[in-house]
Amino acid sequence: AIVAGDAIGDRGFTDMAYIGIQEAQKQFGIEYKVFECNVDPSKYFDSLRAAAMNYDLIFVDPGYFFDKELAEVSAMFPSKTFVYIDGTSSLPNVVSVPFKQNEGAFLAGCLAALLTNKTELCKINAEKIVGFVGGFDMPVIRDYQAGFEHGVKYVDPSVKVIARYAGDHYDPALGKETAYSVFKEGADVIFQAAGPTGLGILEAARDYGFYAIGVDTDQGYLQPGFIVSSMMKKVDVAVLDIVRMQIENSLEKGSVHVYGIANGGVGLAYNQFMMDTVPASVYIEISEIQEKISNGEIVVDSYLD
Amino acid sequence: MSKTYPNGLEALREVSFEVRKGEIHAIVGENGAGKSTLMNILFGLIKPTSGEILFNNNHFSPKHPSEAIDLGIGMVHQHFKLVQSITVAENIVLGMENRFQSKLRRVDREAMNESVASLIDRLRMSISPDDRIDSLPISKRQQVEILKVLYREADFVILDEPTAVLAPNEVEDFLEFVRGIREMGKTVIFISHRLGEVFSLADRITILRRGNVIGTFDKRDVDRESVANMMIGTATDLSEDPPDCLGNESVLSVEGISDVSGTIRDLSFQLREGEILGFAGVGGNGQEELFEALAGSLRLASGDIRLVGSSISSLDTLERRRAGLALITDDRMGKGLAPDRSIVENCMAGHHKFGKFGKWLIKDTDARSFTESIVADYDVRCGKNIKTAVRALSGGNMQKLLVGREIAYEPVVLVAAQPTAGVDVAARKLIHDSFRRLVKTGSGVILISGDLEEIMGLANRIIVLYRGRAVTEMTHPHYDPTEISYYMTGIRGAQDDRYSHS
Amino acid sequence: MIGTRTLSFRKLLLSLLLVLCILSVWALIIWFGGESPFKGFRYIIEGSLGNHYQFLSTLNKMVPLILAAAAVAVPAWTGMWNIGGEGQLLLGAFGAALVGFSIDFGVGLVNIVVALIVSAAFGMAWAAWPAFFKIKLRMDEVVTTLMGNYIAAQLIAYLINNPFRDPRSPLAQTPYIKSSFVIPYLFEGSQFSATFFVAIGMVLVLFIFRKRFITGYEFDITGSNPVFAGLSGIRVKKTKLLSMLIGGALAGLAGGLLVLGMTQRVMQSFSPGYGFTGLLICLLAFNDPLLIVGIAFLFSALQTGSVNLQLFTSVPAEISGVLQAVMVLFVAAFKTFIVGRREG
Amino acid sequence: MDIELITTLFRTSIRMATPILLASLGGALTYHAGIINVAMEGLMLISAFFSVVFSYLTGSAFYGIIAGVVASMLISLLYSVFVSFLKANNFAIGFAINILISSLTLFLMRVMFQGKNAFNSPDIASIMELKVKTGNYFLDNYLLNFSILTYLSIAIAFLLAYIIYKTSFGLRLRVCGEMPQALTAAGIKVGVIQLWASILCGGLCGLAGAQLSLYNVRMFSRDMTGGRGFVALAAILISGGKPKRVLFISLLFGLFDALSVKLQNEKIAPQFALMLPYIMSVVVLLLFHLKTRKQYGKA
Ligand SMILES: Nc1ncnc2c1ncn2[C@@H]1O[C@H](COP(=O)(O)OP(=O)(O)OP(=O)(O)O)[C@@H](O)[C@H]1O
Ligand SMILES: Nc1ncnc2c1ncn2[C@@H]1O[C@H](COP(=O)(O)OP(=O)(O)OP(=O)(O)O)[C@@H](O)[C@H]1O
Ligand SMILES: [Mg+2]
Ligand SMILES: [Mg+2]
Repeated sequence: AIVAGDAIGDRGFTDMAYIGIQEAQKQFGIEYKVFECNVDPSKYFDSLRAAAMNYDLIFVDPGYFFDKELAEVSAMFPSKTFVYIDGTSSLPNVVSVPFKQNEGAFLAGCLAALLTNKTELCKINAEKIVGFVGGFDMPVIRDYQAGFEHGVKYVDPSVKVIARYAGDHYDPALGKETAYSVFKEGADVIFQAAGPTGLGILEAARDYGFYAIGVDTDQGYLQPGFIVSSMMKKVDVAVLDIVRMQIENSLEKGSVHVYGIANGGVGLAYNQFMMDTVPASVYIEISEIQEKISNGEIVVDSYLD
Repeated sequence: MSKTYPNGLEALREVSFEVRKGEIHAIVGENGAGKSTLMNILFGLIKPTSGEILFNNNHFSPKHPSEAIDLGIGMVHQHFKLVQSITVAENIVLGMENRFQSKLRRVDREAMNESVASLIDRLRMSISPDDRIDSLPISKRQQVEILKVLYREADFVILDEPTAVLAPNEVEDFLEFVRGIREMGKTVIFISHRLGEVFSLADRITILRRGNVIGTFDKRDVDRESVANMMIGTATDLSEDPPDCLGNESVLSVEGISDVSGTIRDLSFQLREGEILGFAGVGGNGQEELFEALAGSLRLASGDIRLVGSSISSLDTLERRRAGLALITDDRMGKGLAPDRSIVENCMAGHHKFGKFGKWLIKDTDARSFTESIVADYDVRCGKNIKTAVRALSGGNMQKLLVGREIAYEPVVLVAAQPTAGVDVAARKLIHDSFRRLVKTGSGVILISGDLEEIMGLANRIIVLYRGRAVTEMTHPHYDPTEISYYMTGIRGAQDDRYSHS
Repeated sequence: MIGTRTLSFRKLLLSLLLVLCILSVWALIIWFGGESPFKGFRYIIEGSLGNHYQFLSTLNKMVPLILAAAAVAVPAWTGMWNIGGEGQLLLGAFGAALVGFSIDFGVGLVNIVVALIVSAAFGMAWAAWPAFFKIKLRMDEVVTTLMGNYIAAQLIAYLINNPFRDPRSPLAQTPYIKSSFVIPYLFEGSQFSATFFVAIGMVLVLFIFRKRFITGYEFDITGSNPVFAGLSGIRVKKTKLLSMLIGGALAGLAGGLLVLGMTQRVMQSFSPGYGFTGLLICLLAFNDPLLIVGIAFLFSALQTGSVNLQLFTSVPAEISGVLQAVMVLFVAAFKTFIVGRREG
Repeated sequence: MDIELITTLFRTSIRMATPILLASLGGALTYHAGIINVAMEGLMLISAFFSVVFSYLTGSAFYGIIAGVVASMLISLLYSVFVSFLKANNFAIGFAINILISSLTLFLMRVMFQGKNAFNSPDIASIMELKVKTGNYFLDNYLLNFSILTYLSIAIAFLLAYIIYKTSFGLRLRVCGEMPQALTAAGIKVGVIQLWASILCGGLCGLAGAQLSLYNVRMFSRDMTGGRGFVALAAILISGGKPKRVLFISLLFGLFDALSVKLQNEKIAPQFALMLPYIMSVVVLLLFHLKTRKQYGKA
């Protein structure tokens, strides 16, 4: 089962996990259920408990929503396996699946910094400014921001980053105005990490004519030609992997499975939309940087820990 | 016609009566007899439990006032139904203002004011159609209520206690004016507790007693005493004289008070022990302000108020009550009671500050017995249930409750504004008697009333208020009603005022 | 109010009709959601009352609802509208957490009592400024308390993101409170704790306060007719201020109990709208403390029940909101007929 | 300040103000009729949803708006039946309707668009702008190129000022709020006046929702009204329901919204900037009260 802190349709980790578990059902014929908590803390404990009573493998997505409740419920069901998505937990019957979003965001930052210097592209202006727009102001999102800023500075320290928050994950109109404001201040590439609010940001890219970088899923199809790439966090792959391990009886309680650039758990979406807009030279540079992260040459800044 | 209210109270019991075309038909009865209930049924405001109405020989059972209005029935309600923030003219034409719609559905103010002004002129009233209601004194508001009905050219006019708040000279004009309506061929139902008015106006009189019709009589066949007896069931003495127990000490002295807005100006008087001091005047000449100045809810610009020697000007209402003041307001629904709360809760109010029912916890039995004694002493008809909401009482019974509660303070000074407005003869006597008993103990009473008969029958001394000033003072037994009403209306005394202040 | 009205056959009939109406509309919705209504009802009932665990969960979820409703009710007695329960609750929760993670008095009970007092004080403070503006300047408290919610939400978001952030969590939240501040669960496998008795205790205190205390009586009179109250020597402004402060304290306490008894930290999206649900409950309950408990129970049962419904059927989770709204609509409408209008 | 910055602020203000203005004009009508309408949030949301659905299906923003307005009016009708005829408490019904619609739109989205909390598509037609390029900077940036609903809403503000204070319906409306008994005594049914006010309010909230989901953005997402209905309520209460003041206050709120985006930087945490619109609404109310207090002295 999946116990989701938010609900399906958040265009983020819940949707990704949902895709993963559907795929797992197709491949392995498992039974599953998604428990949606709609960010209501009073439902965390009950949902976890109900899931643990009825299912063997419980994805807790994202884990950090549930720290305390998970500690309580996992102790009540020592035989069940809980999967802590997007972080690490030291509880005995919990498998941890941390994602290095800062590494992915770093690549997005590199892409943005490289693009804003390519003034020959039609949407790129002379100013060396890129933007970041977040939804809720919270540490995970700040982690995206930190990775992004590090990436920008790594490529070209003279590029300025304007970072703004819409303060809400569910207000696309406000997201759009925030992006508009950042764009008007000179940013021509904007990275968003804002859930459904981000949909408004992507729309702003099209209406006002700048490049946007999507987040979590491959969002290129939403506004073709304006979304140069997306920074993906492949929760679906992780879910599928874990289910496979469980079925193959190779899943160890307490194990940690890191998803980062190295194993393709996070990274940019190299899709048709990117091919169409991004010059080959940029593509090559990004690949080189990605290699450096994989082999540990670059250690990306993080807002967390 | 029968009506049983949802709370089980049987307000009307198979009442039947008939009104002839073109007559003035008075309905009299003590408080709570069911007069207002009956009229509200006729006007479609409430539905009868059983019974039927024939109007011009047609069955008629209005579900909403609009149906009654369509048939030419108009009603002046006992409690005002005026909108404060709009003008006199707007209030009057409300519901018909679309007559004055000009281009673009705009209401043509001038045409509207003109048509209202012509009606006002015809009736020789002095109201401007452009005044806002909240700037008018009570008596003027009553006139607006009446104008509303007449404006609709209703053929059948119901007047539920229209004169209760009018000054004597206004009453006379008003009665004249009702006669005028009859001359125009209209039918009038007239409700009043003042039998004098009833006899000078009505052609026939229907007497209601506790929800039953006692009978309908031709005016020539009955006299005041017999009607009063039939209303109440016992003989009563209607003539009164002021009490005689004046002491020498001054209990209240007011020295040159003026309020911030200048409605009362430089008012001074003394109240002695055992004295009832009457304030006569046409409504709106400073009575309300005088009351509020004494109550402590009006800011004074100058002057001082002393209660048994010590100044109370800077005290708030609670501290004044502690010092020995009690207050009967003229607006029982708005200021004197909490209509949605029970009788017990209304009786306790104020007294609870004196530790009568305990300091922290309410002693239920004390509250109950206190209330029951007021209800019994003042004959408040509430069907024995002191937990019913005050709203369900008739106007007069509310008033008795209010008076009872205030006198129960055993105050040093009682300020009573219109203490018998809308009260029947027997209750009026009851209230007056309680004032007399009070002054026997050495207390003083300030009686602010628009009812000259009441003041002359009760007060040892009368001060006439005109435009916020004391224009004259008379002492019992040298009262002259004509003289007083000259002062009240500014025919006397006002000239001096005009000369000295312009 | 309630005491003065009598039960009659008509009222009984209307009440039955009300239940019937709600149930049939519910049935329709569940059927539309793709499940047989009877099965649907069975899951809802089992999910809320089915076994002692479910029942305790229902009781436990009543705690914030009861107090948030009381936070609206007490000011309503004096004629004040407190729409700011949400903000007051957040502040109260933060207050409790602040004490809980930063101080320690050594004795568990002292810790808990101090934290709860601080939470009530924080809630009270957040109700104080709208009350003050109302009394001094006659500023509409509906606007100020309503806006206060949004301001409080951002303020808390700032505090838990910056100065009081738990550095170990990727979520914006305060550090966990110390274990000596935790109000322990009473039964294995359930979050039910003594907080429930605190909430019920508060309700009883309020009930007695209103019916038996002089000040409670003054609240009622002030709410019913402030001009009259003033003429009777009641200090109207003080009374209104006091009622608002009590309301704020109750909402703050709700937040404090949630933190000490359940979440042990304040995180973003701490309240799923307790303040507004509390307002609804209070309105349906005529501001009456005892009825609040009854209606809060219904709301809470519906919530736990719909979690269960979602678990065993394909009916989507949103249905609980729809069911709740239907219940409120009908109860609010029938109330007029069953008990009569407040206005008389 | 730099002209480009002012222009950006101005354009954002106007765009953010329009839905609030439309909704608060609608709410002003019920306010005068004696109902404080807390259902505006839900009314906007249902309209935002149906506007998007119908704009998507028909490819015409006009039909989208119509569908949104009709949906919002129907819910308003329901609201009015409960509040004006069944005499239920307006706060209870209002909040219940908000919960109902918030859940209902999610429910419908799951049924219609396969489990998404947000729905967007290039096939959603957006509301027209008054698109003229005159070449004059001032005209182009300050007066032209806004949604046609923006111009309409300003016209409606003046129209309502006329209706409320000059016409017969307006008179009855105001009486209905202040002293309904007077209306009954004059033979006019209070419920009917309130019904009309509610339906008109529904229509205007419908326009507000359409503006939000077909112009400000072209999509629907869960609870996308984001509390704007309550901000509109604040605008009404602050302005006493007077349309011209409502216009002024709504524009002010739009400006604060724009500023809350703009002001964020290293020194000002986003939370404090985002608080601004709400703090300012309290401050505006405060200033207004201080002003009246000075005028009339202490009461
Ligand atoms: N809404 C109501 N609910 C219950 N009882 C009521 C209601 N209105 C009036 N009554 C009761 O009906 C009876 C008749 O009242 P009504 O108002 O008709 O008296 P009235 O003759 O007009 O008296 P007054 O001269 O004092 O105005 C009274 O006993 C009163 O208490
Ligand atoms: N509550 C308020 N807060 C701040 N400013 C206000 C407020 N009310 C009015 N104003 C200012 O006063 C201006 C107009 O006020 P005015 O009283 O003339 O409007 P109005 O009453 O709607 O006019 P009318 O009476 O013709 O309808 C507004 O545009 C605004 O600048
Ligand atoms: Mg550039
Ligand atoms: Mg009467």
